[in-house]
Amino acid sequence: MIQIIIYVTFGFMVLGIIFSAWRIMKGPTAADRILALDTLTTISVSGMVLLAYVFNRFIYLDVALIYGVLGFIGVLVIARYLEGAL
Amino acid sequence: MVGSPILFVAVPLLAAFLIPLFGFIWKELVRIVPGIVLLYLLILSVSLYIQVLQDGTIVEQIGGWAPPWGINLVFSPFTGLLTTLMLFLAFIIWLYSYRFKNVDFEPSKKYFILLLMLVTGSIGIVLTGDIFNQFVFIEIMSISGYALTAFYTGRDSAEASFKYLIMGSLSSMFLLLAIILIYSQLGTLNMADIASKAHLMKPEFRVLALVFFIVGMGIEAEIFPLNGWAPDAYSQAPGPIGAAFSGIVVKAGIYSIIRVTFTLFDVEGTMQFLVLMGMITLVVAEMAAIKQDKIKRMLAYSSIGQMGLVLVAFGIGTEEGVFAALFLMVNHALVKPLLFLSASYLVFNSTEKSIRELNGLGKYLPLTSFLFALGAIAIVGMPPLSGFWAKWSMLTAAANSNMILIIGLVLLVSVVEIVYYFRVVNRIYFFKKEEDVEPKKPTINAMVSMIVLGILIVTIGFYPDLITSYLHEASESLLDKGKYIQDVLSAGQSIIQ
Amino acid sequence: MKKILVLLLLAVFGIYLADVLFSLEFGKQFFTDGVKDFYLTKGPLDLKVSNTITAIIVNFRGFDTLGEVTVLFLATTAMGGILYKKRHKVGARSVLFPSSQIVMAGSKILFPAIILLGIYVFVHGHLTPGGGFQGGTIIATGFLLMLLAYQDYTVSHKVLTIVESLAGITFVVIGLMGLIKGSTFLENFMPVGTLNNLFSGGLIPIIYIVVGFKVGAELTGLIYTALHEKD
Amino acid sequence: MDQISFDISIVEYGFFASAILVILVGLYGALVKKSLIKIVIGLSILESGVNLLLITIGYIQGGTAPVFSPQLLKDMPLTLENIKALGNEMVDPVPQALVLTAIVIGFGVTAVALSLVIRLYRHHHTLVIDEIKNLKW
Amino acid sequence: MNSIVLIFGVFLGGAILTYLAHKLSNILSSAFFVLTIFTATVLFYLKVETGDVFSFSLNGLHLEWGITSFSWIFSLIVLGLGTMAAVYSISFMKGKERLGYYYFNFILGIFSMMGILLSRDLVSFFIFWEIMTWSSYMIVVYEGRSVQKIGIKYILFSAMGAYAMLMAIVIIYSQMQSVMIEDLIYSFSSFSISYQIWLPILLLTGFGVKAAMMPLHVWAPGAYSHAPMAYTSVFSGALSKMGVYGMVLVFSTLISQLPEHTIIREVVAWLGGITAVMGTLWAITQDDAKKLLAYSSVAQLGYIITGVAIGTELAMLSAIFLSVLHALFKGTLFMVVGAIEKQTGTTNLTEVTGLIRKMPWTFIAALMSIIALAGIPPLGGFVGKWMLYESLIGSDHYILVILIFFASTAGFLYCYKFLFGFFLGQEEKEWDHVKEAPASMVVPMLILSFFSFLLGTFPGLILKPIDQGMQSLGYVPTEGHFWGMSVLFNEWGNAVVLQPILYAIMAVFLFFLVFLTLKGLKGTRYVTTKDISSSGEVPGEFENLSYKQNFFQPFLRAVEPVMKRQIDKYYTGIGNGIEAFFNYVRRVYSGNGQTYAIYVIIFLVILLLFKNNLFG
Amino acid sequence: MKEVLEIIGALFVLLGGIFLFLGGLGIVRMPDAYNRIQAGTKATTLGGMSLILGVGLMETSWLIKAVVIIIFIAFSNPISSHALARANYKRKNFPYLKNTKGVDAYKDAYLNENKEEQS
Amino acid sequence: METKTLYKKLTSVFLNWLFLFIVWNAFTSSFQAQEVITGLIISFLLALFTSRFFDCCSLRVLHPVSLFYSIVYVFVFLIALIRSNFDMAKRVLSPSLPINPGIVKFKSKLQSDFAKMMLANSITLTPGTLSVDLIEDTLYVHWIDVKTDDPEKVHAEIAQQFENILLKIFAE
Ligand code: NA
Ligand code: NA
Repeated sequence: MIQIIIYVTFGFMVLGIIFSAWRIMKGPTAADRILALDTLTTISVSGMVLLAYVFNRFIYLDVALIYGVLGFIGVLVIARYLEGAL
Repeated sequence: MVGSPILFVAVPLLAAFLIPLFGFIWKELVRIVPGIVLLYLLILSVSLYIQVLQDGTIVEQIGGWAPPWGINLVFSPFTGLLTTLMLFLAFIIWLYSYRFKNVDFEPSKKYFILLLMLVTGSIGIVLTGDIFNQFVFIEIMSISGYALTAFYTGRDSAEASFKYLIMGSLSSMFLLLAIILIYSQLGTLNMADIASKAHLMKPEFRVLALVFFIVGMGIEAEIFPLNGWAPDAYSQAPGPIGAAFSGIVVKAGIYSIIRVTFTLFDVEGTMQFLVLMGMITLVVAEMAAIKQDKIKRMLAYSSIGQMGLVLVAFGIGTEEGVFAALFLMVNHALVKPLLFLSASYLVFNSTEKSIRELNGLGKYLPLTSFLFALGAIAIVGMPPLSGFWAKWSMLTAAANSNMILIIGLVLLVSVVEIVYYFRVVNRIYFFKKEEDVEPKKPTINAMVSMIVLGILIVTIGFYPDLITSYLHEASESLLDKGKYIQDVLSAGQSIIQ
Repeated sequence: MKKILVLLLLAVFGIYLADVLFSLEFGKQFFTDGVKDFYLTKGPLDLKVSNTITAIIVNFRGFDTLGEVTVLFLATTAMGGILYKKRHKVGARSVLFPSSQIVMAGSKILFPAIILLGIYVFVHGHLTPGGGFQGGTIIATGFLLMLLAYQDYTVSHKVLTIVESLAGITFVVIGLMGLIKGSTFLENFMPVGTLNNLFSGGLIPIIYIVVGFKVGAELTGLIYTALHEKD
Repeated sequence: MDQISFDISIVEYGFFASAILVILVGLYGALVKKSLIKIVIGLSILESGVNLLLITIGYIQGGTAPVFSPQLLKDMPLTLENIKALGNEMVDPVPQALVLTAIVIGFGVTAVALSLVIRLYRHHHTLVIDEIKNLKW
Repeated sequence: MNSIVLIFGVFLGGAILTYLAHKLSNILSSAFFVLTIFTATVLFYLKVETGDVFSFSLNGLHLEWGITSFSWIFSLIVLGLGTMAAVYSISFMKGKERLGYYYFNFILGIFSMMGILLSRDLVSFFIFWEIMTWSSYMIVVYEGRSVQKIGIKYILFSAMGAYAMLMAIVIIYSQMQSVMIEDLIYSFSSFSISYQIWLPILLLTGFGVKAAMMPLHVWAPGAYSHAPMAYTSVFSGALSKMGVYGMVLVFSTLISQLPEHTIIREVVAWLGGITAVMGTLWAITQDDAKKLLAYSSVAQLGYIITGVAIGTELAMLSAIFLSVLHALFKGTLFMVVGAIEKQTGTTNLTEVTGLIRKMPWTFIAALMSIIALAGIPPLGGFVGKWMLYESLIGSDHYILVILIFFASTAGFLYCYKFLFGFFLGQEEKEWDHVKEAPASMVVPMLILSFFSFLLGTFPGLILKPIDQGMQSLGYVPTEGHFWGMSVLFNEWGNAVVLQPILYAIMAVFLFFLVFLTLKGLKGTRYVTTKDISSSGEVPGEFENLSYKQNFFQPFLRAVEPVMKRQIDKYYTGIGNGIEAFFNYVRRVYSGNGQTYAIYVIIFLVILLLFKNNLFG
Repeated sequence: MKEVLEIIGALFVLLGGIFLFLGGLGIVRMPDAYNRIQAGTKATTLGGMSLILGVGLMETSWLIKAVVIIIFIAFSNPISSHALARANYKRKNFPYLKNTKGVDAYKDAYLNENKEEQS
Repeated sequence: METKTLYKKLTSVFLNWLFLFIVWNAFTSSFQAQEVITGLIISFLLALFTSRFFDCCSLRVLHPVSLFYSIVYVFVFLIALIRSNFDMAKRVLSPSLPINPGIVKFKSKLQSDFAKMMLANSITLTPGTLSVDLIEDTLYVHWIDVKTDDPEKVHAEIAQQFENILLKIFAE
């Protein structure tokens, strides 16, 4: 039962990833791409947490957290760049 | 125990990290400390080398883990010779660089750190017994090289450095690929271990790994189609760095390719391949050299050519061949730096650095010019200077292996070499000075460093036996693969038992 | 034309590479007596380090790490050297284009947390999939956040230099103490403790902390240099 | 929630193939793109591809991260057998360690490359590599 | 200390001292210079005897120095001419730049030639050979920018020659693991047949360059004529003889061991003959005395090479004899030109004229040498050439005789041109101020010309040691020892009784000498070129009617087809081709970093595609 | 108790998955960057929070760290969205105005700021 | 140093320390003595180092009232978030995309930067709104379905509920 739920969840997430990827490629503005990337980051962080559960490895949560931090600051950098301030 | 091979890496690293702090105390320390470090290491190297010749190879296990598990440094008659040579040159180059150009404090601090690391990287490449560790040292050397190439703030130095960087990146990629292939097959990274297990690899993996190694290290060793970066980098880097490139860095590149072909794999045809590539490199480089109008660029091409010659000598594959290759390396390591160092002062104040500007400098900078001429005569292999004996060894080795065609070609190319070197010497001595560029007198330390090289060239020329026994020891050490494996792995075997 | 040539060349390269690699069975190990088994047993048993990767990076192949640290150090030095200009003014970034107040306020509270995260990562390098490099990177990211949020935020060049130098020196000195106290460079001379405790693994956490500081300082320096490049 | 097995056999060669593909894409970028920045990006991609391949080589079917965390050890005594048994379930740690080094080195090189690009732009006011060849022949 | 080492020490120490002394004062430097060469010469003849051997080991090679009775003969040339030229140099070089440099390289030149002669092994030989090459190069390019091309040509040919030689030496070493010349002679017959053919050819190429053998001679005219004359006398007189020395060795010790040696002999002999003819023809066309003498040297060396190549006892004897003589008279003649250049500032035969009364001693030296060169009895040239003819006829080389004879006869033309151009003819106001050269220049010339007279008259003086030297090369003692006496009072050879002819020729010569002397003493009147009335034609204002101008026009027109084939042009063509090719090749370094990266991938792909061929 | 928490957690996970999917859908379907940001941020934030909370409930010993991640997401996502929106505006991508009243209160502030910069 | 600034400084160090210590323990999630003590030390050192940035709040936030309202805020926020998501889902899934976007502005009564930021973040995550910029105390909000552009009404519509609670938490 739980296994099925997790499979289904992964399915949803894969769809979300596909949508984000499509937006990354489609654009049209840089902000759209970065937004999609940001979405992708959040999905990935969630995915990592879920995988940590699947593999039963607590330590993977750290990876997810750090990934989130790096993704967040990455978006800020690009946003600042898009503003023309860098 | 006079010391440990690890100090060759640890001490310069310590110094490199300390130098910025020293800069806060007294700025002059930034220049002085590297010299002290290099001198210390040179003394250490010589004493270790003497010890090694008596007691046999030293294998240093880092972290207390025996090979193949830990990284190890191998100080053998072969690597010890190269280390000593490199440190000697490094010290000479430091001596020369001390106040070479009065740049600001910040750049000069960086210059000395990078120079120290360039040398450390090269020595690490030679000493390490671990293939991935060698990759790390190659990177240390390369990054220092990139930065030093772009050291002068002019327009073209960045261009040269960028080319070097592109090629260097490709080089590291191929090295990594080779390491991946080897690891996937053998599960080990230790060179001796790889050598002893190489037969367990699937043949296609072995050959592909060899190809990747050749391409990757060929870039560092300046084999022909891979050496496009070299003339640019040599000519744009500061003079002493050009000297370091030709005297130290490229030697490390050659070493790594030799270690792979002689020790790691026993692939049929490698030796002939080395001869072929060396020959092509030699011929193309000399063809390019003859038409150069920038002095350092000419020296760079000449350097590439010499490395081709070294590869040919290694490719002969016999003890004599290796001996000759080492002799050529030693000769080149003494002569080419001399040429770079003296040429740097000859074109010190000019912006073009063209050969034209050497006209008539014999009158203004007599000693520098003389040393340049001496170097020119030595590098083309004219007796009675060191170059002759190197060439002689190489040719006799080839003759003993019945490579008559090679002899002919090498000699033919040497004629080309003679022509372009003598053209330059001609200009220095027999042309009237044209430009108003005021030649700069070398500083005393620079003069001393050049004179030391000059004296060595002459001494070896008149008395080659000064070094030949060491070269023989070294070449035997390189060729005895079984002993290398035994030396490195014996400690680990005892642990298992 | 060039494109086609390159594509052809790459096709050949790719085919050869794939040909060889596909002969490996994915997920299977080809060799029988590689070094990894040694690491996977010695790491937890002798060194009491639960993260074997850390054991390899800091101890078994600690020498590589020293080299790696050096590479980063060189990269900062190189970058400084390459971008050096005679009249280089530090802090010359314009304050005319401030960041948003929201980001500013947010980064004030995120900055200490991110630094703490970095420290957590490198202090626990031997227990979790972290370490000095990761932690150092996170710390540098924290500084990046501040540099993004505050146009006039400056990092003292001198402090960075001192931190990275001291960290590097400590690393080498620890190694040399191994040479003096034990018998070889970087040899562990501290008690190893119990597996999965914070205080375990002998020198490993100490080295990783040092690495964390060094990497943090170096990357911060790199970022700082890059951001201040614009003239 | 103990056993959730993921069957990766369908993508047996997918990891190798994608690593090779990333390598080739990176090489293509580095060899064909005209902009210095894009060349540097190409080199970075290339590097990622190699790193990916390195990681892939170390993968062992069903293996987890080589970290002997408390959750994993549970109440097992620390014996050689237990550790070995656990270790056999883990992916090869060596490539992971190597890849970390490779990444850091690659990062350093990229930083240097970008600073060189800045320098080149400062002098040439262009990023087109074909226009930056004062040194030749 | 071993005497040989001592002498070498004197040379080297002297060279360095001379160079350093130059920094203090020119006079001191000159003193050291002459003293060094004198000391070495004296020491050599006092201390060094055949059989003295100094052997040592270097770089794993057994090396030996020592003199043989054969090389002793050449030492006469080197040290004799060297000493004279050294003395001559002092005044000649006065006031010129870089004296220290000149002296230094001069001494090294003499030193290296002695080294060559003293080497009993091939490596020492080669080392000294190379020192000789670059030290002489240094002097060839002494004049500076204008001689860059000439210098490069010289070093290029020398290097190719030297490397051919080195290749041979290396192969020899690989064959017998020794570099001793005597070992080579001993084991040469055991070499494979292809080596037996190729090794001599390689060696001959090396020696042929220095001996200016066609087609390797192209460097010689330029180099001879552009070095300072004081050195050219050594250069052409002694240095080129090192080539001859080597050739003699090769022919007498190696080629003679070949079962099929005639082809090589024929080819080289013919090359020598052609060299003689062409050299002569080219010499005739020259208006510059230096060039003229340079080409003449090429021609003379041609005779010598022919003799060496034929290699019969008589031929060899004549060749070596001619070598000694050539050193004497050509050395003198270059000195003469040098003296004239020094006094007048030019060496153009069409400009300088009527110096006979202004430089009488120089004239006498020139005259004696010219006569010796032209082969007029009783001076040496005649004896040598006659022996050569006889040996050629004796070995059935009739066509070669004709060639050599033609060259010899045609040689009169340039001899005359030289003599007349400088010394005879109208005196012109322009040269009023010209004085005799300083004594330190005149005396060496006179000494040398005296010796060429002496040896021509009493060839036995030198033929006897030559004969002994040849014995050390394996020749049997010359039949009957009839060279023991002077040519004047002996019957010449077995077949021909020469005295009547000899006396007749001598009578003509004496008459000529007396006539000229009387004429010279009487003095000539000053005229200008416009004074000449020529067959009713009124010469135009700008027409130079001096008959030295286009003197041999008709003759030249006759030989024009031969002259057109300028070997130089072929070399230039080849050189340009090579250069263009090099230029093309180096374009692979396109300057585009990306292209270099593509090379890497191309290289990789080539390796991948051919990995099975390359790596088993 | 444990089973109940697992079930609840699983439901949270599923809910999170759905919202993550919706976030993806939102950024595909929405007509301009601002609206995409709105859709993306809200859905993924909630989705991520829910999913991670779910995992924390399923494995209670992980809850604290899960909460840390949740708080981080809740805190950082709106900031990054805001930064992106602002950057997009500064790149002169004004809000979607077709078929609307064209309310844009920010324009004046933006123009003022630009003026300051130029002076 | 003035007492007031010293007090302020100490406050921020203390709060920072507390904050970091909590975060540390959340990171480690193990309450072993080693970890806790290490955490105390590290967070203190780090608090000293970073305190000059940590000026979000005064000691007042530790007052029970503030803490109570903080919890209230969390619930209000979560409810708003869930509402907003369903609202968004409705919009996204409906074929006609019923939207009417625009940027509106209003003035916030909040004083501290941190409080304003919290408000802005909350607005971003609540139905149909997205904070575009905050200049002084004016907040510019992208509204997916603009109902009014009068700042007062806007304020009442989208900010009121959060602002009230935030005012209580930060006691402004
Ligand atoms: Na977001
Ligand atoms: Na995010």
